Amino acid sequence: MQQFLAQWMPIDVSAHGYQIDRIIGMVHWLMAVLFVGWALYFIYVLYRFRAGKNPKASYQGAKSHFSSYVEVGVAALEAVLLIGFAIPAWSSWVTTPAADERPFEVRVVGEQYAWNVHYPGPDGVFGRAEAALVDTATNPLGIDRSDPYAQDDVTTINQLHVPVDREVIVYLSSKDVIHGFFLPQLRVKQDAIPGMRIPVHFRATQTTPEESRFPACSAEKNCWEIACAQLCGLGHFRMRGFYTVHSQAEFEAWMNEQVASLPSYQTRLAGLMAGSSSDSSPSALPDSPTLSSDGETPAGGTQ
Amino acid sequence: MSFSEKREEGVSEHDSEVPEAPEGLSEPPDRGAAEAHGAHHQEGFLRKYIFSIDHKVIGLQYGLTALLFMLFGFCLMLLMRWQLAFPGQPIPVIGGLLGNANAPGGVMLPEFYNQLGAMHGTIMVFLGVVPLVVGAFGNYFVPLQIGAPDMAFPKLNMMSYWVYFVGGVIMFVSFFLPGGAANSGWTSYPPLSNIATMGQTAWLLGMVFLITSSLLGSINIITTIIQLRAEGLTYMRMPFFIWSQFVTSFLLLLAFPPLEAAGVMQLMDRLAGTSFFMPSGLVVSGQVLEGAGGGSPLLWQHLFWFLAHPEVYVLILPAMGIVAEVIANNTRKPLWGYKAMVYASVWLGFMSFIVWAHHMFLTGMGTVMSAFFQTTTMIISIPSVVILTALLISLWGGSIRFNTPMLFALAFLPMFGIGGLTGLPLGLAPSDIHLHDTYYVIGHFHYVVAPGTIFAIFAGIYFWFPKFTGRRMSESLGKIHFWGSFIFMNGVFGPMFLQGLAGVSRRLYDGGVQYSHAQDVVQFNQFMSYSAFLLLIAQLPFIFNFFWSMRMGEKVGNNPWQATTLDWAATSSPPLGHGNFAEVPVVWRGPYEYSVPGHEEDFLPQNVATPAPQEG
Amino acid sequence: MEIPYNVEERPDTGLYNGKLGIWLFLASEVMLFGGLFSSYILLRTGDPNWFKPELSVPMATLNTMVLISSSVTMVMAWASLRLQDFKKFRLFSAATFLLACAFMVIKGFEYNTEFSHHLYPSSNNFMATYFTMTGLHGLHVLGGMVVIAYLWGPGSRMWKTEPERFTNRVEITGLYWHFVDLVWIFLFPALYLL
Amino acid sequence: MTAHSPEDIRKETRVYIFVFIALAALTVVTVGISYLDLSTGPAVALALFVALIKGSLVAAFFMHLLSERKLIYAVLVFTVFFFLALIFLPLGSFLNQVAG
Ligand code: HEA
Ligand code: HEA
Ligand code: CUA
Ligand SMILES: [Cu+2]
Repeated sequence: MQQFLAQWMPIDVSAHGYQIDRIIGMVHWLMAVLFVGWALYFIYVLYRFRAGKNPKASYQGAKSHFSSYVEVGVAALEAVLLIGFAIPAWSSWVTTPAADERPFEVRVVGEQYAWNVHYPGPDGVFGRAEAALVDTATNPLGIDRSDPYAQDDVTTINQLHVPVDREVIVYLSSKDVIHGFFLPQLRVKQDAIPGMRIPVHFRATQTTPEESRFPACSAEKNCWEIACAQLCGLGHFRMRGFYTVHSQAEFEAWMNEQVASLPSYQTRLAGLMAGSSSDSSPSALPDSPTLSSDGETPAGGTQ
Repeated sequence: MSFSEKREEGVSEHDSEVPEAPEGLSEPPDRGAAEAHGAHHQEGFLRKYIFSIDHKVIGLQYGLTALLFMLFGFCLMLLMRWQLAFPGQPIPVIGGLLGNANAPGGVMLPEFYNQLGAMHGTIMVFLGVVPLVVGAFGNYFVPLQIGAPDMAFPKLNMMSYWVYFVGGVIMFVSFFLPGGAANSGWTSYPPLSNIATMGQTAWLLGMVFLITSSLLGSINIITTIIQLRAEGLTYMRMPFFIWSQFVTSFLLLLAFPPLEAAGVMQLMDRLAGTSFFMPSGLVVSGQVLEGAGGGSPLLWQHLFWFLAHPEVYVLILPAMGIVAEVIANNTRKPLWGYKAMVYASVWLGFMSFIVWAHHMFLTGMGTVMSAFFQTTTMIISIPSVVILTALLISLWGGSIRFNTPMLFALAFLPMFGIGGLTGLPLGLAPSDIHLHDTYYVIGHFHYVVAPGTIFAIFAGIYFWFPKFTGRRMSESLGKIHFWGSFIFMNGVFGPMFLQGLAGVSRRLYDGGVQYSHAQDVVQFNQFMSYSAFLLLIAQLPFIFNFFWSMRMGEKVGNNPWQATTLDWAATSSPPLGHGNFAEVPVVWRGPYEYSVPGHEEDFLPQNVATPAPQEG
Repeated sequence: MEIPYNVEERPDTGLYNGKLGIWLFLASEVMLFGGLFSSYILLRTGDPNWFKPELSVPMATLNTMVLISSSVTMVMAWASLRLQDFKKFRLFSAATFLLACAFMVIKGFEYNTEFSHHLYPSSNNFMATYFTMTGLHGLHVLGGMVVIAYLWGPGSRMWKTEPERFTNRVEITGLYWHFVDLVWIFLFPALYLL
Repeated sequence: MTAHSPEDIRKETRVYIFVFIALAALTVVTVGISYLDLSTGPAVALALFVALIKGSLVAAFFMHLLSERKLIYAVLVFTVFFFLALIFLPLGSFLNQVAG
């Protein structure tokens, strides 16, 4: 069944995706068995008890209690699916990885109609961001560049880059209305709700093939995209972004390049960059001051 | 008092000066005063057909208005289906009539697409199906099937129709406001809806009217069922249709008010500048929004789905009721497991209040609450299985007549089966991660509402048409209608599951053509849209049949289907005024005593006294 | 054919139609105000910057007393009818109406003070909740006043023709009125005291 | 209501007066409590408790629920259940929110 459905589903390149696909497969088994079973019975009954052939109905009707077994069976299978698979899968889906798994953290902020991505940069700490500083053209995230933590922060629009084989936490929020952050191949979907900061996490198991990378990919078939799942206005249909899964080395190279092109960074933090060659994007300290103040501000919009 | 006298008295007009309190503290008409005025023998046309307080006229008013709205909702969808199949191409023939604000050069704008989508959903649900199944079928047949002269509160009944009508007019007119109709989906999630155009205000006002109307209607139906049942009609002798209306009315009564509260709050947000649903620090098109902030968008979702989940059972329960009636009649045997069906429907109604957040799994719900809502969602699927199973097993041993109402009722079973079963992967939160807000959801619920509920409505119309009019609808046209609808409904909705599995989002103006992950399945859109257009063509025989049969259909007696329930004991096209029955019926037995052993005819009506009345 | 059980009670339920109808209506009202209370609780727990300006507790206390008194006069009006004392009914229901007027006037003064302190629904979420809830409650009071006035005036003609039916109407109106009072009993601590 | 003698009804009216006095007294009590500087938890609990008593008095006597028919109770039991769902399930979801 899973293979059968997989014909239409996007490939799965995430560590947790098999749980989702497995549940989808199992439920569809249950559905298929029920449907086909009842449908066969249904057709048979319609044929056998048509008025032409069976002019006199039976007052009693069916006497068997087979149907009760079916009902109990359905209930039992649903219970198994629920307790055995769905609840544990959900629990792992919402449990953000602990700091010792060195999750890579990134903020994604939806806006009508684009995905803003905010990387903490080599220091691993998100700089301060504030609604009042937002400037659509130059500073869509409202990052306060005077904050020391913000100096090395990298931002992109509609481009999400993540390392492979590493837990990634995306802190989702939105500037204006509710959007739906959807990465089909990673089996990730989560509403981006203004005023809230919702973490989603995943671990990509494959790097994006060259032909599926923006801008090399052809729109026809081969892009790995960020789709918007939630109606967010007239541009909802074109709120399309791209994501790329890199190998660790490739990712670092990409990040360094981005950091290097930051104007503030070139002047002030050149020294720090020198020491960040091998494995220097340290995981964010969860208790770092900026981050927790982030969490406390209800002004979720643009932090 | 002779029967004709009773008729006149019932429709006489009187105490029109009674002010109706806005909360619906209305009272039944004051007959004493009428007699004091001297009976008005020539009650005016207005009183008889427009501001009628007769449940049958009101039922027909509801029915016709709602059918027209449904057709309108369908036409909105056809425009959308054109755009989905041929994105960016001018709409043929009527494209030019839509106006430059909506479709310059006949090419639909995304703004307009969103208006059509939101209004299609709203109109189908609140102006089409609910008024049909509750307002029309409920009003017409609840009193008839329980042997009552009318609803318990006839004036309230009239008010409920007119409040509905006003709500409908507001919704319709909103298309002509600057910025057009509401465009934030039928779910109207803020903050999008808070910052939307004026149409949203109209939508909210319209909803307040529609909710009020349902509320008045439900008070009436519940009171009628409890208080006006004929002698001998115990609860367990009520037709399943009555049970379904009974449970449905409780859902309307208790689930709708929270959305009314939410509607008032959203109106306040839009008109008085409050921030119930607006968090602080929103930046819309580069501008920081003024306002107090601190509100919560999720609050709306909770209040909305608190209504809207029970609402979907409002759509399906009466449909199941209609199907049960038709199946019992056309298998010529009692329903199998009637009691189980009754308990299941009560259980369904009860549970439907505590599953709502399965629409909100992806709003950041933790494990505990998601486990709760997944569990309740799985539990609520069981009573549906029980009811469907009972209906399916009822076929066993029957002598099945395949007339048009029966065909629609039979088709309901597997179609609802598909729709219901595809609810299961949505109800398990992990699989909902992939399927949420995709066409899989659209497919799921259309299978339950369109080839499900709409088929049940068609079954009901064909089945009860002789009761409205004294004539039968044409069978051959009916069969064309059935097969056309059956095939094309599946053509529209079947491929949606594949699109959903591929991850195509819903509410996409271009149907997703830009997305790579949609490429394998977007080409289905043309096939689906052609099916939808053909579906419209398949309705033409029905529309023709409907009006033609009113005048020219085969004349039939009171009980053309040899049925057992009390509605068939009333004269066909029963007299207006509070008086449905020539003599007050007394009930002797359960609702579906077909093919009773030892009885020579194959049906034994509820009101016919036999030598030894048996326990029901 | 008459609609049965309009005035007399149906034996198996022990109710006449109107009474069942009004209780159903009140049940739906519970859910309406329930939605608002639920929102209030959520907004308040969810907002760390929740701010509640001082409202006039004395005025609200006075209003609570006024509304409670009007409930008593309402129930006394009904009791008078059951004792066949139409004069007293008139007296008590006039008192009810006047007390309701007093409630609305005091409420008006309160609103006025709030406006003069530049407190509007848009000021913050507390004021928004406050105005929405008290406003909706006020509309209910107003609706009740219309009915009470009608039953005091033109509607009371029915006492001569159908006394029992009239008594039922008053009972139903009373049930509604007490419910409005009951809502206030919860609004008062929720909005003014906590 | 039919079976009530005038004597009964007069008795009832006396009860109404007592209830009125109780309500007035409880109003004073709630206001009084609000001037005690209690912390939020106890303050809310206490205020709601008093309001609940007052509400019950109104419902039981003025709305004569005490002597009402079973059917009405049934309607109200359902309503109370759904009311509680309406209050507590959204609250539960808010408290069980994934946050980061
Ligand atoms: C009438 C309407 C109706 C009905 C009855 C249902 C019934 C069910 N619905 Fe559906 N639902 C909707 C209307 C309906 N729904 C709508 C309108 C939406 C979308 C709203 C929006 O977002 O716009 C929705 C969305 C929706 C979601 C949210 C999806 C999402 O947004 O991600 C979920 C999730 O749990 C869900 C679940 C269910 C379940 C478990 C049932 C169960 O009750 C189903 C139980 C039934 C069965 C299990 C079938 C049993 C039958 C057989 C076994 C017999 C087979 C017979 C033959 C073969 C002859 N529904
Ligand atoms: C009861 C509810 C209901 C019904 C019946 C329907 C019926 C149909 N719906 Fe709809 N639909 C919704 C409720 C409903 N829908 C909702 C809630 C949404 C979501 C909106 C949102 O996103 O916010 C939606 C969205 C929706 C979409 C997705 C749009 C998008 O996401 O962008 C599509 C796409 O194809 C669609 C198609 C159809 C079609 C082809 C029908 C057909 O089945 C219609 C068939 C209609 C008929 C057969 C009626 C015929 C009428 C007559 C014959 C009357 C005759 C008149 C007289 C005799 C006077 N619907
Ligand atoms: Cu953003 Cu849809
Ligand atoms: Cu639902």
